[in-house]
Formats: sequence, C-alpha cells, structure tokens
Amino acid sequence: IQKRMDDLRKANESRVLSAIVRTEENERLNFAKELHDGLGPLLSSVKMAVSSAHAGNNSPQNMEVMIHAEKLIDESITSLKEISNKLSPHVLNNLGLKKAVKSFITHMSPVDNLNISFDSNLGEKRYPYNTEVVLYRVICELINNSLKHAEARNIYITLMDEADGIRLDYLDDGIGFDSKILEIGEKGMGFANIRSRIKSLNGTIEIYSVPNEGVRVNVIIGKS
Amino acid sequence: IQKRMDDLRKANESRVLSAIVRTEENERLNFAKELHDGLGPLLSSVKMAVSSAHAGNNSPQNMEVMIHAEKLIDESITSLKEISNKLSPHVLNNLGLKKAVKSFITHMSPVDNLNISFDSNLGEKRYPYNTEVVLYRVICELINNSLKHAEARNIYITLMDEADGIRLDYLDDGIGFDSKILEIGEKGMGFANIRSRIKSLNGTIEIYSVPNEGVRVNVIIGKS
Amino acid sequence: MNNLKPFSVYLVDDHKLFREGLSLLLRNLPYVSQVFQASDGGAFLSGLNQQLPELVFMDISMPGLDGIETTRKALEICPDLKIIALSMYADEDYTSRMISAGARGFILKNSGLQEVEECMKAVMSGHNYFSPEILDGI
Ligand SMILES: Nc1ncnc2c1ncn2[C@@H]1O[C@H](COP(=O)(O)OP(=O)(O)OP(=O)(O)O)[C@@H](O)[C@H]1O
Ligand SMILES: Nc1ncnc2c1ncn2[C@@H]1O[C@H](COP(=O)(O)OP(=O)(O)OP(=O)(O)O)[C@@H](O)[C@H]1O
Ligand SMILES: [K+]
Ligand SMILES: [Mg+2]
Ligand SMILES: [Mg+2]
Ligand SMILES: [Mg+2]
Repeated sequence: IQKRMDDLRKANESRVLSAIVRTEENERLNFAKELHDGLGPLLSSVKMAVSSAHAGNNSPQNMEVMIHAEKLIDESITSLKEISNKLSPHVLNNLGLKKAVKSFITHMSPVDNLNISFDSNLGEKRYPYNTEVVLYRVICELINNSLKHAEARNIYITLMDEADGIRLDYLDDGIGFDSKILEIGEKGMGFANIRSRIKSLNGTIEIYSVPNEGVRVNVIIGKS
Repeated sequence: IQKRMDDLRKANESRVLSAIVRTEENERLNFAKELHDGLGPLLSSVKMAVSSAHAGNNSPQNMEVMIHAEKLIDESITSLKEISNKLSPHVLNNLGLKKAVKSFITHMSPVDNLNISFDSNLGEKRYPYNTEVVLYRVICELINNSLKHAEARNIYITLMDEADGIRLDYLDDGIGFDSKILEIGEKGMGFANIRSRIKSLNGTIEIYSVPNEGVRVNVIIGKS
Repeated sequence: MNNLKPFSVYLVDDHKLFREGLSLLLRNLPYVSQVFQASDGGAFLSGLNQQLPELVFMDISMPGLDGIETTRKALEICPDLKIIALSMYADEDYTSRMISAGARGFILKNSGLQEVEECMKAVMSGHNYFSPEILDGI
C-alpha cells in the first residue's frame, strides 16, 4: 500500500509540474507568435516605406537620416527575431528537435578553442511538444553552463531515440565542480530548473562531476 | 514519523515548484526588459527619424509614404509595450502590487455593464517579488475568467495585508460553474496554473462555485 | 521661435543607437549648436565641469544612477540647467518623480521630432512642457 501511495503521489506531482511547464511553454509560444507574426510584419513594412522614401529625391541631410533609420529598423528586426526565438525557438516548432539543437549550436557566438560535437539518430522525427521543448531547453542550459563555468575544450552531445526512450548524454572536459553544489543548490537556478522540467515528463536526469574531470549528464525521457 | 515525512515531502515539493516559478518569472522579466529597454528605444528612434523626414521638403508622394510609416511605427510600439507588459508588468516591478492591479483594471478593454470594485490596504508596501508576481497573475487570471465565462455584472476584489498573511478575496456574480470541473481539470489550464503558483509559495487557495451563483475564491499567502 | 539663439544640447541615455539617432536629428536643426552625449548619469555629471550645456535630454531608466537621481544631482551643481525627461513610460509616478527632481519638460520617446522641437523651444524660452499623453494621465 505504501508503495502505491508513493506512486500516486509521484504521478500527481509530475502532473502538477507538467501542467505548469505546459502552460508556461504555451504562453511563451503565444508571445513569440505575437512578436514574430504581429510585430515582425509591421516592421518589415516600415522598412519598405523608409527605403522607398530614401530612394526618392531627397536632400542630402534627409538621405543621411533615412539611411540611419533603415539601419535601426534592420537592427530592430534582428533583435525581435532573437527575442522571439529565445521565447520559443521557431526552428524547434517547425523542424523538430535535432535541427533546433543544430541551429542553436551554429548560431552561438563562437568561442575560441571550443569544439562541440553533436550526434543524433533523431533525423526529422517529431515528438510531443513538451518532450521536444524540455530536451531543447536542457541542452541549451547545459551548453550555457559549459560556456560560463567549465573552460572546456570539448563538448560531446549525443541524442538518441532508443527502445526505452530518448536518451541524452552530455559531456564536457572542463574544470568540473564539487557535487556538493547540487545538494546545496544555492548557486544558480539552471540545474533546479531542468530537473523540474524533466520531472514534469516523468523522465530521469543524473549529473556527475568531479573537480578537474569535467561534467557528465545523462537524461532519459520515456516515450509515452 | 509519517506526519514528518509528509511535511518534508510537501516542503520539498513546494521548493521545486518555487524554483521553477522563480526561474520562469526571472526569464520573463529578462525578455520584457530586452523588448522594452532594447527594442523600444530603437523603434522610438526610427519614429523620430521618419517624422523628421516627413517634415522636411519632400515630394507629396514621399510625404504620404512617411505618414503611413509613422502610423506603422506607432502601432509597433504599442504592440511592443503590450507584449512586454504581459511578459512582466513594469508597473508591478516598479510600483508594487496594489498599483499594478489598479493599472491592470484601468487598462482593460471596457466591458459593458461590468463593474469591478477593488479594495486594498496594501498602499505602497512592497513584498517579495514572487509573492507580488503570483498574486498579480492570480488576480489577472480570475478577472480574465470572469470576463470569458461568467457574464458577471459585478466583480469584487479585496486584497488585504493581515496578521496571518496577505489575503485575496475574489467574487463575481456571474453564471458560476459546476465544481466537478475543478476535479476533472480538463477544460483549461488557468486554475491549475494558479494553484501551482500558490503552492510554490506555500499558500492556500479555495475555489467555490455553484451554477448561477457566481464564483468565490479565497487565497492566503503567508508572510515569510 | 526663429529668434531663438542657438544652444547646445546634452543627451544622456544608455541606449547607444537611440542616442546617436536623436543626436543626428538634433545636429540638423539650425538652432542647435552642439550635441554632447553620455551613456549614464555618472559620466554626464563628471562631464558637467567641462561641458556646460544649455539643455539636457535625460533618459529615466539607466543602469547605475537613474535619470531621477542624476537630475537631482545635476541641479545641485548647476541650478539653472534646463532638463527634459525622455521616457518610454507615461505613468504618472515617473512624471511626478522627475518633476519633483526638477525637470522642466517630460516627453515620451515615441514622440515625433516635431514634438521634441516644440518641447525644446518651450523649455528654452522659460516654460514647462509635457507630452499630451502625460497630461491625459494626470
Ligand atoms: N559544465 C560545468 N562546468 C563547471 N561547473 C559547472 C558546470 N555546470 C555547472 N557548474 C557549476 O554548478 C553551478 C550551478 O549551475 P546552475 O546551472 O544550476 O547555475 P548557474 O549556471 O550558476 O546559474 P543560472 O543557470 O541560474 O544562470 C554553477 O554555478 C557552477 O559552479
Ligand atoms: N468566473 C467564472 N464564471 C463561470 N465559469 C468559470 C469562471 N471561471 C472559470 N470558469 C469555468 O471553469 C473552467 C476552467 O477555468 P480555467 O481558468 O482553468 O480554464 P479556461 O479559462 O477555460 O482556459 P485558460 O484559463 O487555460 O485560458 C472554465 O472553462 C469555465 O468553464
Ligand atoms: K545644427
Ligand atoms: Mg546555469
Ligand atoms: Mg482561465
Ligand atoms: Mg534607458
């Protein structure tokens, strides 16, 4: 009986978490859409108007102002896309997990002497939205952690669709950390956050590290 | 022993929830800032440039184009502010809970024959960020629910700082609903979401409704 | 208003492109003689003993010293300085804080250049000026 109650409680806990993660991701998706599909086209048409005006016969002063304005609009559009993408990565929504991770890696600002290898058998296969988005955010956080803390030279990521679920193995060869950090949980929110997201999918995560020996993370998300 | 274990488990659960809510709100705050403090001024600057050009000696055709462009920019800025504000309401961050709720109510699109009364003794007092943001989002969701589902003529909101914590009492006189809805939890994410947010603060929420007798919600968040 | 003597303007704003855009426009105005820029309150205050401008555009939200504090401090140093607040927000609280700090004008960043010009002219001839949006809110 104790075991069944524990199971029930666990299931309930993961249902609550899953609700909160789902709503949050949904809202983010809506914001991203509003930005991308609502604001984006507005700006594009401003851009067209301004470029047409500056092509017209203007005074040199006006010319300069218009050229500057066009630059500002370009910059606005770029920034808009970046924010919308961070809110909800459109490559993920449109093309799936593997492409989204690839795209995240290629669009990162380059880091000297850092090599990232990414290997996956996912192809173009699609998974439930929550699974995709959680795995995507986990990978991004792990990469960000390696960039921020690890001084690593190599990151190895494998993401495999296997019999028991989707498996993520993450490895860096940086300075590592004392695993006490994980118990105290005072330093940042990154790990806590990915743990709850994985819990919301009834998945498992294991984080290993020893100072000077890098970091290893294994995640499994069952296919429901 | 059983009781202590339950308490521990509860505390742990609310810690996990609180971590996820906190990170989420933090990220939203960052996005809102990027939009508001980054993109906002860019667009403002485009607006000034375009308005200067259209005041200059232009051809009538150019004039028209520029006036149109200005309208588009105005619209972009309005939309930007709305999105940024939904992501993280700047009045809440800068001026606190009471002002933020007031501002939400005054900026709502007006609804015929609906009267909202809001009474609070909070004044300009500030509370921990999480408390403020959760109460704010709860109130917004309850109001949105009344607008969407209730056909109410009156909404009464009281928000009081009392000895045992902050107390929110919410009432509408609309069509109400069958409380079975709450158990099944299939209809929407709103209630589930505010429940978890309140749980993350170790607070309590009670939702009462009977068809044709409106909705009553009571929330208490302890002061830590 | 064309009898206005040319005057110098100081732009204080942490957003680089906004600052540069506005400064370009201001420089094109016949009655603006010079435009200086600072990216935060501290830099502006420490520059005050070298460049004493006649008119200042002051952003409100900036990292470090915000526009309200900077305005207060600047007016302690030179009480006659004419300061116009430039804000993204029209909320009454920002306006009233900026006004009690001593600003003579308050306009929104999404104003057209015409309004910026009107505001400058009003303040330079000794009046106060507030955006219509702000007056609506009060
Ligand atoms: N790849 C890594 N190499 C070395 N140390 C790491 C690595 N990843 C995490 N850490 C250590 O673990 C701590 C906790 O990581 P976590 O992601 O939870 O927080 P954070 O990155 O510090 O902040 P946040 O993620 O909230 O921005 C880090 O502060 C760092 O000390
Ligand atoms: N004030 C109300 N008056 C009448 N019915 C209500 C009221 N609030 C909620 N309900 C009923 O309870 C249901 C669940 O509300 P909930 O906020 O969880 O979801 P939703 O509003 O339908 O969708 P979402 O909040 O996800 O946009 C609603 O669909 C509606 O039937
Ligand atoms: K000039
Ligand atoms: Mg981190
Ligand atoms: Mg709802
Ligand atoms: Mg600023």
